Amino acid sequence: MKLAYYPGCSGEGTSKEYDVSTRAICEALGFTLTDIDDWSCCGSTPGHSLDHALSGALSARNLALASTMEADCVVTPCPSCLSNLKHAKHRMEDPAFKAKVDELLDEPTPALPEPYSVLQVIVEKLSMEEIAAKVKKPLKGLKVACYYGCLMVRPPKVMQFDDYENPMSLDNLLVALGAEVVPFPLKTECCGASLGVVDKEVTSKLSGRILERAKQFGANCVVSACPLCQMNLDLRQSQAEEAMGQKFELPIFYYTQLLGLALGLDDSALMMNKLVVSPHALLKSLDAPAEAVAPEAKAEPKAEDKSDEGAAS
Amino acid sequence: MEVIQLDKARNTNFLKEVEAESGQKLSTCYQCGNCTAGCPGGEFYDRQVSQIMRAAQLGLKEEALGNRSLWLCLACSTCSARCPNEIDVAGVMETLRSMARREGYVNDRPIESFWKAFLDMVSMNGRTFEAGVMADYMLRTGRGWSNLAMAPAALAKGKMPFFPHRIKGRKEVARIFKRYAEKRS
Amino acid sequence: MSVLDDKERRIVGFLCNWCSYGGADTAGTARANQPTDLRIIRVPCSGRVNPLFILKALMNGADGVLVSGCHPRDCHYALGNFYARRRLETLKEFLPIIGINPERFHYTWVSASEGQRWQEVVTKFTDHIHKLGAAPKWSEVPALKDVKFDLVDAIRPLGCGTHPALAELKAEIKKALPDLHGVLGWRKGYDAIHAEPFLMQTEAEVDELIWGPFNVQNLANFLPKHAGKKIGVVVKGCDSKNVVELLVEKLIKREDVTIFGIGCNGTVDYKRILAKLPEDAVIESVVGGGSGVKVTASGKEYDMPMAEIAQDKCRLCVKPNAVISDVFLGKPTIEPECEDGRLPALRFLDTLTLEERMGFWKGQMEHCIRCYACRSACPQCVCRDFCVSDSRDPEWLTQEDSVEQKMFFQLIHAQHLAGRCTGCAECERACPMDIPVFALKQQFGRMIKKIFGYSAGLDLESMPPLLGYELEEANIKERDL
Amino acid sequence: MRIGIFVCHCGSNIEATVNTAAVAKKSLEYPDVVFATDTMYTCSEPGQDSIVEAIKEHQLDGVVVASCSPRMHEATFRRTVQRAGINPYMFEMANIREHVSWIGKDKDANTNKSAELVLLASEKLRNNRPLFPQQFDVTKRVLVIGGGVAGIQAALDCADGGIDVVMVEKTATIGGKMAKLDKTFPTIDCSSCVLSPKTVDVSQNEKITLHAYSEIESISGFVGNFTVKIRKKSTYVDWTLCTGCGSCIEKCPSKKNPDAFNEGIGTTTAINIPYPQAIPKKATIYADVCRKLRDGKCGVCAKVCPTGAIKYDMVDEIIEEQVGAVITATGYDQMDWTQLGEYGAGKLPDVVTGLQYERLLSASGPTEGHIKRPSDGLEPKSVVFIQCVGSRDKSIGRPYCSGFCCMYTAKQAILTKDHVPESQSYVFYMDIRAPGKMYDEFTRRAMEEYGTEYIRGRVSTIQPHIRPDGVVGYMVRGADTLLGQPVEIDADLVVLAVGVEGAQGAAQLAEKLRISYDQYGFFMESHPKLKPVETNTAGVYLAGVCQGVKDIPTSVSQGSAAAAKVMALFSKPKLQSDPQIAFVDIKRCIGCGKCITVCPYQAIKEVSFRGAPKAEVVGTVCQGCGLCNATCPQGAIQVAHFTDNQLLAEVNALCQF
Repeated sequence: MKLAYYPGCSGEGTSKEYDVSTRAICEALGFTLTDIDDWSCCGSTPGHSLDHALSGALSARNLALASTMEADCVVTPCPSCLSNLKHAKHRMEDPAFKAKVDELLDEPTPALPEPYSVLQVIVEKLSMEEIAAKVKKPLKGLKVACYYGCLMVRPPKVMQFDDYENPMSLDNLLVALGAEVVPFPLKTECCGASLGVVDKEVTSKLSGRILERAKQFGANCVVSACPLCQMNLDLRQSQAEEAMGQKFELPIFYYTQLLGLALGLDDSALMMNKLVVSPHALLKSLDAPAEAVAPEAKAEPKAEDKSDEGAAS
Repeated sequence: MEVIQLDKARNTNFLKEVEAESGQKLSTCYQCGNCTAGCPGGEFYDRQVSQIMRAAQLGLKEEALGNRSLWLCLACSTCSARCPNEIDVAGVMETLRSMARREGYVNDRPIESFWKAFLDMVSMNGRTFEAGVMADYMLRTGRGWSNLAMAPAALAKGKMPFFPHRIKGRKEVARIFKRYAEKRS
Repeated sequence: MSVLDDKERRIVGFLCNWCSYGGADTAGTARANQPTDLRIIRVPCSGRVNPLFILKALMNGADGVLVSGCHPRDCHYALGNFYARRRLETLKEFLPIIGINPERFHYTWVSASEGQRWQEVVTKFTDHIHKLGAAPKWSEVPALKDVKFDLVDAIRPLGCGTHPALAELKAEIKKALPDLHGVLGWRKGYDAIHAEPFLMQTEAEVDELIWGPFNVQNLANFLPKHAGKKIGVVVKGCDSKNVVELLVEKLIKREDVTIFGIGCNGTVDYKRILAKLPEDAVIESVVGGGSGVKVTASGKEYDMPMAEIAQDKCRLCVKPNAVISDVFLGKPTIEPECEDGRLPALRFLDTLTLEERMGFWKGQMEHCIRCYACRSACPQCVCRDFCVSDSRDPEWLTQEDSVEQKMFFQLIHAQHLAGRCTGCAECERACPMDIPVFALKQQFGRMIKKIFGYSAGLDLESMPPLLGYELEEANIKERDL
Repeated sequence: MRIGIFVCHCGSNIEATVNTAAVAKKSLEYPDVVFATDTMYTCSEPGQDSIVEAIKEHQLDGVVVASCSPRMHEATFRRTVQRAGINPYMFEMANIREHVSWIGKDKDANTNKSAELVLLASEKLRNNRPLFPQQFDVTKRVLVIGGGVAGIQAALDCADGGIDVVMVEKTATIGGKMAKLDKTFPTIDCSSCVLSPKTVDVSQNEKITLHAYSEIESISGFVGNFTVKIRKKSTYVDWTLCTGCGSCIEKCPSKKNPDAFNEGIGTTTAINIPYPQAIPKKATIYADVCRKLRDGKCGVCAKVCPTGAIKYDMVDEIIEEQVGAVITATGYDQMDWTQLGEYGAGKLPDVVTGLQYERLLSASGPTEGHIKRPSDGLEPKSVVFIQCVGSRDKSIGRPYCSGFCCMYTAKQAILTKDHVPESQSYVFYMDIRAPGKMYDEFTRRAMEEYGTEYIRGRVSTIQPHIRPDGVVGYMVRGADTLLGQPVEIDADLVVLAVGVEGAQGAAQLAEKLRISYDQYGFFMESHPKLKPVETNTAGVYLAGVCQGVKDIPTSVSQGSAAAAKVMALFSKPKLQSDPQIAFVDIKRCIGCGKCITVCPYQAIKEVSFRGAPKAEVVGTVCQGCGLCNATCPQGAIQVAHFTDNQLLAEVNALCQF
């Protein structure tokens, strides 16, 4: 499957490891990514907070570029970018809004393609059985809290992905990879990322609560699909620890890193060392037992998959 | 607190503007408070979402626009997702925020400075660039030094390149901003 | 009475008593403001609404007609609206051919509790009718005169030779004759190009039987008259479809009828033969052979290829062999693999604007002499002496000689045949004034085909679509205004 | 004809926006109209008298009243003209109130429209013919569908009135939802103690035939003469032999099945009697969980049954009953609240429904009346009640108030304090709806005497967390809108007041009965105010929540009301049929049978008339829909009062080129 890829600005900076691992796993799973040529910033939260038409124009430029490519669909790893792109696409269905956006652009927009998240494409195009069958190194020993954040599923009418109160796509994926998924009631709670820079107080408290609850339910790491969430929970974990008065020491993985790990990709593709809260001790603890069962690893995840799914449902 | 002369203080045009701009019908709000209940920012607000909705319903402009909450809204849409009356509350908040800016209810708020810093960077380069945004923001506001504490970690991990990636079409992006600025003035 | 000039349009509503009339009451009780144009006629059920009421209103000056009933599955009479849905949808699809904008007719479902919905329906429909403006009136549109249609090419070879199986057929009929009241067939008529239907009851009469391009009459037409008797009939492919349809409608019994078939190679349009002869020529003999006939008239010989004289329907016929028969003789004619085609009049109408179509029919109806030959020729017109066009109760038509009355008779005929017409086009052949009345039936036919995928006269197990319903109609979608 | 026109002012209801005098004046120009006037209130006694007088004075033989909807007063005026000696069907109404004066303020347009509607009516009237009803016999037995408190009341009242009753109950026991309740508001009396005498009455009353564990297969016929097919579902126990001794239940090895009577709280055996006071007190085997029926291995119950009542080869049986009227009392079910992810989607064990909580409170329930939360048996000290779960919520398509939740929540809060004195209850509410007798006082008691905290606001989400002592708590995140603050409560147990909808299967039953129902499965009454017990299908009546949400006393009242309607119906020696039915012009009929094909009621049969087939209408079966009329090509079958000529007269009055 050919995908037009919108990496998003953070992929060039704070979430380089997300960008790199996304590219790697897509290749491993048989998706061909082609970057949208000369893509520009979607405007992020500041864009739509100031003006919908401005945000719409910034997103529309990129979707218009993508529409000229020969691809099955347009994807981005970043939920924040996705939210902007999708909102632009949906709002542009109103001719009055489209006119406003067109006024800001060099030329009127063509019919825009519908953008999707890389995650949605993976979980909807591949069955969990197919993914489990590709696992080389089951993530046994990882107790994961799946954190989806607010943008991935909300507002449901626009995002059209998964259950907006209790999404399960990451849970199912991680179970297929052989990890243990802990119950986690704060899956879609907001971490406060959009105020990260300007209001440390708000952000640390909201992030702190998420980390605290993950720890309570026995997680030894958190998995995220959002660069903003990941940065907040990882880079700012010390601030959250300060605010909550306790230590968490929870590595915050991108799901793409764990997927890559399970598929047996090189660390150069995973960039685990980019994570601020070091995952190395945790990952090391996995290695020993994993190697011991390696010969049967292929058959095992399936059986485990089943029992875990039963427990989760 | 003072007594509001409700018959005189109400500005029904304001209500109509909010409804037109947000596309939401505020009379369907029956003040159940679910937006307030689920709002992650609520504990930091000076006026709760449901109260802002009430103020807008009544056409009380000052109460609806003159608060800090609008600027603390995280745009997470929890309120919209759980509203029993299908109001896009987050959309109303965004509308009010935009109106507050236009009507001069906000000056030099740090968040707005951050947005400006961010968008200036996009306007110049076509993409953003965290180090630049941060520096600009701190210069504008004299705030944000707490973020510096994070900088070494980020730098150490190679997460903050010092130079922006400039795209070929940056002039095209800049024209978007230029037209936007012209239209607004 | 007239509507308030310019302020109102003439809009007629047919509302079922139980749901929509109640819904309109509910809207009133809630003081739901509505435009004043609509005049409501209360009926027990949307199933009571004969599509002809709607045609009557639209023909007589209504600018819009709205029918509203209970929601499907919620009919007070359980099924009425299911039937209504099929009939009204078919009508809506039919309307353009007579030059009426189908948007002037809308049908919908409003329950007794849906006052607000009723308000929306009335407001939107009225606004829409105002946008469309006043409906063109029959009295005002210019009549389209002297219309000539192009001859259509035949989709298969047509022939005129003596059928090799004729002798065999006669033998078979003679064999069957003792058990039958008689067998319907054709014999030579008053001149060589005219055949006439007759009932063979003796072996001598069987010897008079002819088969060939002059056997134009549809013998199925005579079967209901002999209902209850054992009777045989010789059929062309087209005739056999009417036999099927009569059987489907239980107007004749299968055990009573013995069907004899031979493959048909097409029949002639007499008028096309006569047109090739001098006006006072007397036809002396006709010899058929190969792909044409040789006519001798007033001592002169004329060669006429079938390509020039065949009936339009034969040129496009895809069922030249009997679709049902007890005795089929000779080799079946090769059946072309394509859909039934539009006859020239329908092709022509399809190229016209709505107003031109109205003008077309106006021009045609000016010639109509109200002889009802079309009705008499139609094998499915089984009401015979009890046709509503002649009746005072019900009084659908007056005896006034106006274009509207004459057109309305054609609409009655076409509507009664919707889903039942097999396309034999005998109505048009029989018309002494050459009015292409079959186009109306063919329009219904193709719409029935489009909506229900149904063609009449092919399947004994089938049911004409307008006498049935489905809980969920695959091709009928509820329309928004 | 001599037609009289009466244009009603309806006080100012019509007069304010229609010039009624002008309408009357205009109508004098219409054919056959010899008299026209406008009157203040035509339906009042003087108004009606003036019609009678005018008929006599002007020798009228037809009357048009232009006033409100015929659905409102057609019957009234038909009686009026009949009083003056005119056949009631020589009367027409023009609806100039609901369809004119109330929907627009343009007086000129309204006056013109009213005049046209009068023309329409009088043109139709000119084609009217006198009609006369037929008489037919009534089967004086009534079918009651549903054995909840409303159905029980209806059955007992009918039986008291001397009418034979057939009661059909879907489950194995009667008593309905009320049998599951612990106490009732506002009296806090024991629900089953109040109900039991009535259920026992049903079982002992010789006028009542009870078919429990049965469903309606089909209903045909018409008022006075319905034929009902009832499916008696297989219980695998011969109830004529079963004594209800309970030996089978004791010994049944399949014990871990969800207990439907206890709303899934606790478990039960594959063969069971739902609760100790069940009527009938007979055992039923549930095939899906019975080891013998599912796997063929077991048979313990047959071995221990002292009367040999167990019949593993039993099959469903269809029986037929003849009745003259039907009362539906099918009650309600809770909406599917597991679609609400924010409240745990049914996956949080200690988030229970109000009905489940009733079972936890009930001495006959799975915890024998001790409140223990399902996950770990902990006695809850902090209980949060959430109102309006799936009620007043447009976002999930449930805009309506479920009516009784405010009251039972107050009751449950009070009972919680009674059971666990050191507990604290919180109720999240939007509005308290307590308009019944002693109801508001009752909610005040919950607050004032029992210390229940009422918090005005919805709950956004319930999130489990683990307390420092390792116990799971439920963080209930809501808002106190009066305080203007988000609030959180760490609850041990959360009780949801789940909204109600029409019982499962209500829509299918409505289709069988040919009555209307709304999108929530509630049956439609004939008139929201004046005919709350009747339906639009003659002889079918409604009782209880199946018609709309209501509490126990109102359900009981409606049960009695439905019974009264049935008794009134049966008090007549014969019923009159509506003469607005189809009739055949036998001369015109060619016997093609198309009318027979389309008739929804099989009300037309083929007869032979002088050797030719003809259609004939069965007058008592025909409902007058007119489908045959619209189908008959030659117009030989016509529906009286809505004939082709009558409708054509209306069309022609409006459309004349």
